[in-house]
Amino acid sequence: MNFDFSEDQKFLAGEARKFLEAESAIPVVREVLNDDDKAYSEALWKKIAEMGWLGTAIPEEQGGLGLGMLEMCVLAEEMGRVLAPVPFSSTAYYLTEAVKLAGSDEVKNDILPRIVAGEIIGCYAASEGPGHPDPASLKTTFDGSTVSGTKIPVTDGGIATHAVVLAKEGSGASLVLVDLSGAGVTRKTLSTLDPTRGHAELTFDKTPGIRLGAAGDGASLNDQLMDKVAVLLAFEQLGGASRALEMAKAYSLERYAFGRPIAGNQAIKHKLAEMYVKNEVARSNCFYGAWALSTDAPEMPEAAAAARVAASEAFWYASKENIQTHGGMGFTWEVDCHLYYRRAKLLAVQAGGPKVWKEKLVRALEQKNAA
Amino acid sequence: MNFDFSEDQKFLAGEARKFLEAESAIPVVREVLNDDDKAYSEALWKKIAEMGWLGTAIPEEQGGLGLGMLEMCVLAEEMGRVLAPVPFSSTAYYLTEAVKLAGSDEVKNDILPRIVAGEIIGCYAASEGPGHPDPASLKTTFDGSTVSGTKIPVTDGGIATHAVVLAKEGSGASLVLVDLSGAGVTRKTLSTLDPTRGHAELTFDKTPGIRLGAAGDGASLNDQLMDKVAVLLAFEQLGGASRALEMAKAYSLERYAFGRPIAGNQAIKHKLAEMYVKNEVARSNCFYGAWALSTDAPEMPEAAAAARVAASEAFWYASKENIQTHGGMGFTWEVDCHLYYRRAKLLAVQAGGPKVWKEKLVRALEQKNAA
Amino acid sequence: MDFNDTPEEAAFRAEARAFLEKHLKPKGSAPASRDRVNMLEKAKAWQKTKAENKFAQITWPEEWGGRGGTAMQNVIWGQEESKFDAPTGPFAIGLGMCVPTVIAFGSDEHKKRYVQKALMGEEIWCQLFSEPSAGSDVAGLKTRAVKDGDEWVINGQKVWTSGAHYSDFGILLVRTDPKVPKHKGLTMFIVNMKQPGVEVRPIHQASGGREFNEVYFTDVRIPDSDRLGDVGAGWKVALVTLMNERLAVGGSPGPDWAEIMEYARDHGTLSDQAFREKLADWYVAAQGYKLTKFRTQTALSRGQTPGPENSIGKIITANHLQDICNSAIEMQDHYGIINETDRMPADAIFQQSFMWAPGLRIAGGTDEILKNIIAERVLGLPQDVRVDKDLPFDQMKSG
Amino acid sequence: MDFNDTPEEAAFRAEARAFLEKHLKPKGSAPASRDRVNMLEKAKAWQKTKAENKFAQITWPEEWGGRGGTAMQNVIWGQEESKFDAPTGPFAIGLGMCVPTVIAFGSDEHKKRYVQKALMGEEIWCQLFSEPSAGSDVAGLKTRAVKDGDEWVINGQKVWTSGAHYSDFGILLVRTDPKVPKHKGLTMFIVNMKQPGVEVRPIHQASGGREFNEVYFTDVRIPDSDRLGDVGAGWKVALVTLMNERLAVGGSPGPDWAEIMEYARDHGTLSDQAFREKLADWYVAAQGYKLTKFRTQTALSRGQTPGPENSIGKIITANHLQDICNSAIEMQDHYGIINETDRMPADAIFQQSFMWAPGLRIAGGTDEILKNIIAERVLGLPQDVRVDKDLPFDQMKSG
Repeated sequence: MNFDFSEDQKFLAGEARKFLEAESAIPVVREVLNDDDKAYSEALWKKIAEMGWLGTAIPEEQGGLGLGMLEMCVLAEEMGRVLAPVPFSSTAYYLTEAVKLAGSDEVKNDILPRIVAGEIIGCYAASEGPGHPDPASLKTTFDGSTVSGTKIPVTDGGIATHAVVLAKEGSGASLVLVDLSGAGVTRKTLSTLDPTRGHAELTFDKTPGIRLGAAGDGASLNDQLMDKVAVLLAFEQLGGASRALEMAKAYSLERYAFGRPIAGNQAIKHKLAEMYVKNEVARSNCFYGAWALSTDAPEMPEAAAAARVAASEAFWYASKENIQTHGGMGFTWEVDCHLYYRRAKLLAVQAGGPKVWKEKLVRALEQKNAA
Repeated sequence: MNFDFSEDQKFLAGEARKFLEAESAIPVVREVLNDDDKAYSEALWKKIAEMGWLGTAIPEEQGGLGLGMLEMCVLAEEMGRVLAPVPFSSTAYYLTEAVKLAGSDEVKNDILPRIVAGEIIGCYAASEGPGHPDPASLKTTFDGSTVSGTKIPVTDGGIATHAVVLAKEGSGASLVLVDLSGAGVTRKTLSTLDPTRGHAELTFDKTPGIRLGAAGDGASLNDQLMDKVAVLLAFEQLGGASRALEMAKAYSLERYAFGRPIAGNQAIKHKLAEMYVKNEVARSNCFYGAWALSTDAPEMPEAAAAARVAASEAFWYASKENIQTHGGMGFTWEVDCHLYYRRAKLLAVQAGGPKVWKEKLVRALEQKNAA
Repeated sequence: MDFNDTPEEAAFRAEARAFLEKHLKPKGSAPASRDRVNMLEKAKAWQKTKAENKFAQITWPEEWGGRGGTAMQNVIWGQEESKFDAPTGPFAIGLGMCVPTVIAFGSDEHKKRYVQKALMGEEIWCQLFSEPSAGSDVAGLKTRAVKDGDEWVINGQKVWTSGAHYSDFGILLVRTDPKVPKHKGLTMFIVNMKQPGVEVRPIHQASGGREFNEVYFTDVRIPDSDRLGDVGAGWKVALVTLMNERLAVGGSPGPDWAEIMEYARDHGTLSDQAFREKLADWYVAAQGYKLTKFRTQTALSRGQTPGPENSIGKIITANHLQDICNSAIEMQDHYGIINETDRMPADAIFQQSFMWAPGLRIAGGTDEILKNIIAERVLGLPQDVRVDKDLPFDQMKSG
Repeated sequence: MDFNDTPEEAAFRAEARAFLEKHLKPKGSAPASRDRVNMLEKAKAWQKTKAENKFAQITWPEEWGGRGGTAMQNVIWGQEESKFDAPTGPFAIGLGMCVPTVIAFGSDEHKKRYVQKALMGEEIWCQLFSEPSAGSDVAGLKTRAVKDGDEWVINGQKVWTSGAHYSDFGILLVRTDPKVPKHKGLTMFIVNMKQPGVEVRPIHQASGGREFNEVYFTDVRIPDSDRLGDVGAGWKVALVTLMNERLAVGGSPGPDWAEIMEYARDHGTLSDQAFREKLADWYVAAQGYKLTKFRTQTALSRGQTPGPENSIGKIITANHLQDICNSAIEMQDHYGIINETDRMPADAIFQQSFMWAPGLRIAGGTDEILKNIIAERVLGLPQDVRVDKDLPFDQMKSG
């Protein structure tokens, strides 16, 4: 039985934590929060690229570190803990994995080295309005060489250089790689519940694009891509949930009411115990997702979905009850609780909300049972 | 604003409580519980008939007291509090209301006076197997004069003299009144989760029956009957939930651990506060159901459903957390907690479980909104 | 059982309604104004109009400019006024909580000086109890008052004060003796909010808004004659203030089952059985709360004192609101993260209330405090063990 | 990251499996026996076979008849044994908790007299701590031991004792000094369960079964030489007993997501979206629990001490079980009330576990105690205020 990260991976986690606590501390997050014109921390992003993290799961032949998905999971958790205000997920999960999954050798050799070098920022453009985007009824179209249509919202859409676009092609759907410096791209900045991450509406008007994979394979490729992304996002959520529990614990120990720390009240003790239980359930499911992700296991659909469902629930509960534990202080702008509450919501609805993943999970269980 | 029972109705409640606490105390319930051959307390049933309660909502011309449904609600709550082991609901809700709703004058004049006199015990036979019975696909049939088929389970089916049977007639459904002394009736006693109430499987083989209402009106009549019954059962549930909270409160005040009553722990205080909130939500929704029931209001479908949903939830929570509050003692046969837990489940699934009523509620809201 | 007014109630309702129709527009007939300064002037004008027509304080005796009406008339007035665009906000706390405290504990001079002007809308009051380190445990407050001749010198900080920036006066609870147990060393004063040393700073809330304030007191001097009640009796005075909180008579805190049902219908997700079951639960809870208020009103209408059932209110509504908004956002999926009123279904009310809901679960008593209150005051369960009960305040641990 | 054994673990697993296959039938290959008397004989025989082959107590030193194995080997043994129809029940508590306490605190004579016989399945032990008025607060127990010459005279009552009716010996925690605070007046003894004055009565449980017992002690005499640890040190001894509770290695307490999913599929309710979402939640929780045990096993496999993560177990499984059974019954609607194994889907396992689940939420630590334990021991939050901490036991209030 070896159901844990390795010593090397834990060392990486430790180093990442030290780096991020120094370089992505809350003041860095608040710079982005408080400046409407700032969609990410450029300085932090540059340092992350210099650390080589963007190439963690990119093969050495394309300039990456050639490590595996487990190392990505470790980094994702640490990014989630500090609410890193950078397009890490957009670039290192969505764009990188889409190119690795379905890009031609030419595309891989073009894009991946530039991701490693920090020259490219990615984004994933699927949503077109309220509700989970259905590959069967997209309004954005791809005609084999250009994309037209509007995607909203696109996380990091305002700063990205390249987008992975889910578009209709003929009667099916395709995943299309779009260079956003191309013709016909319009970007509009959006206000969202999580101003520590940039969002935009992207409109394409006959913008050149390259299909990833075969025509009409988009729905299937998108499912595979979402499974991979789901595990990585789940680790970010797990990191956020863990940090929220730590915050609640620390505050409840230092805050006195009625002559003793509020942490001595069963109402607080049991609330934090609930957080702990949810976080451990999430951690174990995330580990299983990491195992499936790193081994291309056939259990990937249910493992990814379970990790995502558990981590979304854990982060939601921890972030809202962290505010509650802080009382009035937790409802001020200056205290960081609301940043976790905001991020919890963003991560929960990105790449499909809990309802979407619960349905995916049950479908996977049905198929397994039928097989 | 007059959203409460009247002084007269409250007086009736007080008298009923006194009577039932004396005549239907727990030893009476346990006589039925501990004797497999006993499906109800005959002595208590006789006294209830003598009190005239069976005629509460039966017009004076048929020998009843000619009071209204509000008085029935008041009695139902009191019956629920003491877990009265008698076929009150089967007789005074299901059979009485079915006959009042759809019986011919002849049927009314035959049946209702005998209900008042305590000569008739009713039962309601709809279920034919797992799942809520669907009037469109019943296996039990009515050919205009006889019923054939099997109903399982039938609450009080072992002791009833008359059954209201939901049966298929032609392409529709009908409600049929069956005299169980007629030909072709077989009864088999069933073990259930609530041995304080009798249950049986009833098999009909060309058993004579009289249709209540017109042929094929059964589905609609059944819906109307269920709405009425739902409100009355909700009051029984409310009574049970209120009693469970009282038990939990009393025990937590007298049980000491760590040198003080366990009622002083926030874990217990907040648990009981939750019970209280659920019970008050149930009470208010029950009142609204009572108002709709007593005034034949067009809001009846949503009022009945809301009362039923709220009361089912309240009794479920109160009964299970009452055991939990009692700790090990609560899990013994001798302590009464399990009797409420058992009854809570029986009342929750009788006349349709919570899922059925939630769906009815939302449909009613949709229709209201569409109108 | 019915939902009708008694003949007397119906007559009063008609009178109230006629008065309201004469002076105000029904809600929703014009877009809500966001003009804060003008709002204050309008509120003062409306208060004056009400006072001149004896609709300002329904239950106050006529001696103080009230109507001498019943609690039920007060409920009816609240119901009717809430149907109109009535600018009442700035006066709710002052006339609902502060001025009644002045009437109960103030001298004749106080009453002459303050009551009429407040009633006529000329002066606005705020309530200064909570502190950064004294929220659930209000009696643990630290703001100090030290006697200096005939005056008291105040230093300290209050927090979460509604309307402090436009208030003329406040009732201020401070510590006058730190050597005795915490409840026994408090005293209540009337404070002039416009005097030197009083500094009001808006609080930037987690939701982004700035509806509340911090108030800093630096060497603020209050004459002993502006004391309310005895020295050391401040807690007793404060309890009267808090008991005067008005009976809540409506005013949903945000979107409820009807709004999310409408959204789901418009966006094709009303057929989802999981959503339908949740909707049923929300409806039942919302109805439960609404109908419980009807039960309370019934008691008032019968001239009785309402039971404790109304205490379930905020526990239900605040969590409910958070859950509904969260569900609505999750139904919108990634799109739900957008927080722009002009782009979003229902003008982004789900998003905005999502950010407001955590505050509602805290303000005016946290979920946890409210459950304690139900357990102790309604069910009669024991109080929490109080380690600080008999300890002098200055020996209490405070982190 | 993988789920494979190390080569050493694989070798041990193969050895264990070969041994098990030689002696037992795989689970489910024959209907479970309900013959209680025979069960006891079979259990004794199986225990003897295990002991003779060094599979009885994997982690015990060879000196005591164990294998001197690792904690991971113990887990592997548990996993493999649980796949067979192994009659282990009667020995779980004795060898898991009682005898290790004898080894830790007993004299050489005790160890010679008791350990080997227990290991060989010749004598069965039970644990006598809980009392009617001392459940969550075990240290509040009242059973008295009074010194009389070289003997102690015991009077009192224990409760919820598994296996008391077939046990030969027990470890018994009693109060020897009521004049000191409760934890300080306790002493532990070995008691012969077959002696006069020991009366065992089965408890009729709320679920209908009678798996546990009350044990009454009337003037039972125990020689001082059968004391375990010092007089007054019983709580310290008891903590060692409780820490020896075996690492749970499987054994679901009843139907889980797979069973209810199967039921729903067979009865056409798997398409209900509300059910599907609940199913997803149950799966996630069950997996969370199962995978958390894998994490614990990983630590063991690496020779490390497991973290506190395993403490989440019973809180999840007990509530989970109650919820799943309740949902299954509600899906069956009125029919779900029937409790007959031959008529009901899944042999009425949902109905039977529905009645068992409330007990599971209490036995071995209530939900509330377990949350306190997580809060205090895992998260390091303060203990509850203990009003009885320094109070002599006989001055404590006990209702």
